[in-house]
Amino acid sequence: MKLGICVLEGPYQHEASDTAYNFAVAALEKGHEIFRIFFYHDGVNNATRLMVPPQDDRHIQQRWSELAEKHDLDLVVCVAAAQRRGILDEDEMKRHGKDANNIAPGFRISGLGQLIEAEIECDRVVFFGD
Amino acid sequence: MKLGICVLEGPYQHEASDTAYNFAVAALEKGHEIFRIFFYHDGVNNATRLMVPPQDDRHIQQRWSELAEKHDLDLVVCVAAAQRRGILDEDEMKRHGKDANNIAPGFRISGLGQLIEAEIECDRVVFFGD
Amino acid sequence: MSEVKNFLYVNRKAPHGTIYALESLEVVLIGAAFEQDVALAFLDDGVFQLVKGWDTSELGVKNFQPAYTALGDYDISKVYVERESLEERGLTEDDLIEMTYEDEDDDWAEKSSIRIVSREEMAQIMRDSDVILSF
Amino acid sequence: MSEVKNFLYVNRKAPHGTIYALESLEVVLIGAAFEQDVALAFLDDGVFQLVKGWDTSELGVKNFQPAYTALGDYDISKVYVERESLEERGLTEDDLIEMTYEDEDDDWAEKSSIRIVSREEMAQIMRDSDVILSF
Amino acid sequence: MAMLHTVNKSPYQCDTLESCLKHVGDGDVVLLIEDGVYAAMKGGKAAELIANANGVKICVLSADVKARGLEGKLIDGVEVVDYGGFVDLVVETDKTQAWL
Amino acid sequence: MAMLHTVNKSPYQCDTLESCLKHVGDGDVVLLIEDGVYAAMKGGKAAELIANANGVKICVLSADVKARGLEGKLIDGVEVVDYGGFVDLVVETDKTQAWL
Repeated sequence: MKLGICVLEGPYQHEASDTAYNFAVAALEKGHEIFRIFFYHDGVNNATRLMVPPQDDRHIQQRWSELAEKHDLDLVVCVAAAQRRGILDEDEMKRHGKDANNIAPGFRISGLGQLIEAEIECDRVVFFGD
Repeated sequence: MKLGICVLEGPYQHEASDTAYNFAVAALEKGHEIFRIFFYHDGVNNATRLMVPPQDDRHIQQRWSELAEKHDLDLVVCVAAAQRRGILDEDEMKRHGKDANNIAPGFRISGLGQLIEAEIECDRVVFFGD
Repeated sequence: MSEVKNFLYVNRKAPHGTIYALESLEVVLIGAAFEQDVALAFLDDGVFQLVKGWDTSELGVKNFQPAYTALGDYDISKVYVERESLEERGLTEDDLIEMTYEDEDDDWAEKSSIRIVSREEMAQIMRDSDVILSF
Repeated sequence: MSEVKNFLYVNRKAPHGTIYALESLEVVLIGAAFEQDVALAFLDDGVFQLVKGWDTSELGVKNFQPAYTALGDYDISKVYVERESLEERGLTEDDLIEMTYEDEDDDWAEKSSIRIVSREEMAQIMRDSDVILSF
Repeated sequence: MAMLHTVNKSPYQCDTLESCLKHVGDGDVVLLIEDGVYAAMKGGKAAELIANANGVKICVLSADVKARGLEGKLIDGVEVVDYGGFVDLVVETDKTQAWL
Repeated sequence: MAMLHTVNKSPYQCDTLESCLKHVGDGDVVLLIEDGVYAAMKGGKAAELIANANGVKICVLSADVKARGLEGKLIDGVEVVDYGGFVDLVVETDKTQAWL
């Protein structure tokens, strides 16, 4: 089946991001297709490559990036939510005259239409938030 | 009176950061001293200089930085919470081998002891969170 | 993307306390550009999003209430508000903002988009929709 | 920094759902290095932080329950747990982890740090503390 | 057409489960996740609510039950599922509503 | 020694105000902020709770009341304060506890 996932909370602060990740892994193991994972609200903070969690804890960004690479997943970060919260890729950095960017490999920044498209294209979309 | 403030939630996602800011402004207007504002949990995300909110909305990082400059405030970001969430200054960037940093002017990264010290030194410390 | 789906946006949170209300509204506005059948549901604390008379100047945040009022311009004409949720909060329809649309089947007459429904009807509206976006 | 203050850490949230429990504990551990009089209060869903038998392997997060058990090594001997909060959740003291400290006034005898108190006593503990850290 | 409802809040802190159960239909499934699993505790506040949820299947996510030390403390009849079981529930039902 | 208690959750969603009011003492002040201000609505769920809070002063933060369109909808006797009034309450009381 074709599944979509929407993540509305940030890493570590709220369990939603863990639940979404574990759900995604299980769905892939069951042979389902994940059409897109859309990061919205504080969910966009999952996408920063600058995080340095304690060594004995999970690395939330890294495991998203690795999952995306392994399964060719489409990890989309909402541009409007990302701008508010300071998640930028190189294009956004230049466009807004900022001196740094922080997006991690495997994530791309795009518009809210990508969430709507996922709702149209997928058989199911599951939301994880607070 | 000597006041301390602790902010536990991120910008835009939760009102706690707005309440803390408005409280700080009012306290300064009343002539109180703000010994320190300590950013913990997702509160550390107030400190990223990469945020680009919509033009017709408040700029949460910028107004903290401006308030700090105007009143010589001590804005402290908890290092452990900041590392987890990808808020780094130049030292932290180098120490962890990262290629970018994102802390805004007026904020400094330090340890949790700074919160304890604020509790000891201040007449009152007020918490803002979820 | 040929098939039209019934979209239901479910709003259960109060405004301002968190960004859920505002960023939900932003999805609705963007989603309106897609050719889908869109409806909004307000229940539990979500009904507070429609209480009229916001003045956000002292709080210092953007007042996004006008955007709700403008939803009619985006061809959104189905706004379901749960009666029980209103009653439990001491609210009536008179406390809510006006939301209108122009009915193309009735010579573009201006009509209210707000439909007060019972909890049972709200449950049925959820069941009848194809996709639910929860904020 | 001469004066010793009574610190009370108030924990009202369940573990894992949010980071409040974990990051509160981190403050307690750091704060123990300062020469202050420290006590912990667990009430409402905060009592769930002390329910024993966590196995976080399937969830994939760090199990920080051992750190509560180690608080005695940090000279933290006052852990107040509200009886009414336990009862409302169908819990008894037997459901909680063991937390002990060595009593220097009693030949370093090992004693339980957990003190089950009534809601009224908890309110008094809050009033008697100099500073309250709320997580 | 059955729905899957996810509830992630503690019943002691929030009224989410109660609102959810007022909107379910016959054949629906309610999956308790994250702090929502506390609702499945024997002798707890939500026990009666769950006992009265006729025609609705109540499930809990095992990872969240274990992480909180709740194994052996659950109401009889509540089904424990792992993340794979969560995925199955999403697939078997018509759509999923997250009661955030 | 009086305490200031801040409550920032809607009484419909969370039990925070209820728990707070079970722990207050004579002379304490409860300040409703953020979504907590919904508790001060006339005819609402928390109206009785607030009416029975003897010996405790209940205040609401004006910025949050206005932002939510609640002016004119408040329970009689609830005091409206601005951010400056919030600061005064912090200073006048012995300490502040945030009921997060």
